[in-house]
Amino acid sequence: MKFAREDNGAETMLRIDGTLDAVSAPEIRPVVDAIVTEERKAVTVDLGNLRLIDSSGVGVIVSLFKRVRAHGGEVKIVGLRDQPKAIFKLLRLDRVFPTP
Amino acid sequence: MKFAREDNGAETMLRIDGTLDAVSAPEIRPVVDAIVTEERKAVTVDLGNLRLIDSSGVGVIVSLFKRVRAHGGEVKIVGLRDQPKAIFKLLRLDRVFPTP
Amino acid sequence: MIRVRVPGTLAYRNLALRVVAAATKMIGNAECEPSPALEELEAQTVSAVGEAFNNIAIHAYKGVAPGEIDVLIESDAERVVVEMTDTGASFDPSTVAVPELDELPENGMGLFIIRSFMDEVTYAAGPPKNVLRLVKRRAPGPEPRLQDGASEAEVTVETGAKRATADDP
Amino acid sequence: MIRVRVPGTLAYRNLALRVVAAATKMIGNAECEPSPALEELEAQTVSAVGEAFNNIAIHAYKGVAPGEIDVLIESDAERVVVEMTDTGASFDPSTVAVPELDELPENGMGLFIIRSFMDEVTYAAGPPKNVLRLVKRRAPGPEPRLQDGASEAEVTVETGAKRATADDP
Ligand SMILES: Nc1ncnc2c1ncn2[C@@H]1O[C@H](COP(=O)(O)OP(=O)(O)O)[C@@H](O)[C@H]1O
Ligand SMILES: Nc1ncnc2c1ncn2[C@@H]1O[C@H](COP(=O)(O)OP(=O)(O)O)[C@@H](O)[C@H]1O
Repeated sequence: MKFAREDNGAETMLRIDGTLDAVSAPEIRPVVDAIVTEERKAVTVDLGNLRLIDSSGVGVIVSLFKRVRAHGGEVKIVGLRDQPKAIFKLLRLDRVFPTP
Repeated sequence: MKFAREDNGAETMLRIDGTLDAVSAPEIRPVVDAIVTEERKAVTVDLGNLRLIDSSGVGVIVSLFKRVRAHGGEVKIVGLRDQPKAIFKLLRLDRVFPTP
Repeated sequence: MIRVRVPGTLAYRNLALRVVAAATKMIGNAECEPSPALEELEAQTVSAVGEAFNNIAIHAYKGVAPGEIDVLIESDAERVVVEMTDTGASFDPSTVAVPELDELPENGMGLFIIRSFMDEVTYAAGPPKNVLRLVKRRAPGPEPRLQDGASEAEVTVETGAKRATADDP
Repeated sequence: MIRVRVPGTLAYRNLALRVVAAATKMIGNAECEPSPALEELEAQTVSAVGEAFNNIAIHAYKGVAPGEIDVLIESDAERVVVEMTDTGASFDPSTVAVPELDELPENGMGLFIIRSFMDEVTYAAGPPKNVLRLVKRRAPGPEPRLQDGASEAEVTVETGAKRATADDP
């Protein structure tokens, strides 16, 4: 798993590449927590290069979503494909996240 | 394994990508045989995207080399790296093949 | 038949999943043609095995020196069968509730993913060994039976061959 | 300890090698840092195991229904140990001549590659099982002892536990 965060005015882009699973989810937690603490309002998570996700990885992204929303912000997902797309669809998250 | 042959006047470029091993060596044999039969004189084998080779793969390339040379031609290797490079070095083929 | 056995810790998850992914692409001893159906089968099987691997490493081997996870894969033209064996704590899958997806849970989704993506899920509790058996059919299965998209496999619970000892849970 | 067991046919070569490659990157249960030394160790170990796999599939299981190839890998801070077991025909590695590299051979290089890249090579002939044990040390080994670049491992030949049957070769 590799990630990159980029802020651009009010917008935050978080890119997560590779595998987001029980091994790597704890590594991204602090990054997600920082985005929440800083009350970022417009967050986009780019999963275009995410190859594999498991329920732990989904847990982190859902946690980001719920906490940003609690502060009146929004989390968008872009680039979802392959196995991660199948998981998001199964867990009905494709209905929750605005996917432009 | 994927390969591509390209003729350009007297020159033939043979690109071999991926894994050239006991499984895939038989697939490249007919291509090598054709280059020999057509008495191509200037053959370049591009191994820049070859990831893995074994002794069967080496056998095919040595066979190409010897037969082209028997017709007065030359076989060059380009792009050798990683595991294939280690194998060529061990088998002292780096001294045999002109590697520009 | 392909078998891979690794220590029951998350560090080996990826390695085991790579073997499973490669195995789904084999029919008997030949590699099958790439296709969207094959990609879907691979994604679903890898997802299910990944969740099961997590559960063994995190729950079955919780608080004890981890034993091994033994993964057996049989793949033919009809189906992929994966059997995962551990020597850790057993559990009763029938007691695990289906997650309330509308409430956006952050955990408790593993077994749901396994059941949804697989056609058959069987758990035989030990001791001495817990065996989770997953079957994924290659041919398109029956239509989804759930009201809401996902087609869940039935879970059969078997009791493993029990040793006649007093320390059985 | 990682173990992968596959049918003894070339179709499974790649899968087995991927496991070995992944295993060389683990020290105990942790992934090690990428480095040129690690890459070299991986390349050499994968080369040796690949040749040994070929030999079992092509020679040991020649003319019989192929049995399995069992690959056991133990990887720690000092070394990688790979044990490959088959149930096919045995051979005597000490009778295999070193290839005349100057004559540009097209085969007969497999065992040379194995011996050159590994630090220890041991073959215990069956029946019932042939076990090839390869050891690659992580720390830089002793200086090359061959006159011509390659450092060859010594090959010890052991006789496996023989069954008292008349069909022993
Ligand atoms: N292999 C297992 N061994 C022991 N307990 C398990 C196992 N798998 C699941 N469980 C139990 O079932 C519960 C639900 O599992 P799951 O649906 O995968 O979600 P999660 O692991 O996120 O809790 C776990 O919290 C655990 O108590
Ligand atoms: N695992 C094995 N089982 C039986 N015979 C073997 C085995 N490995 C090697 N041999 C014998 O040793 C010979 C030399 O092997 P090798 O150096 O790998 O070259 P090649 O396989 O190209 O002949 C083989 O031709 C074969 O007769």
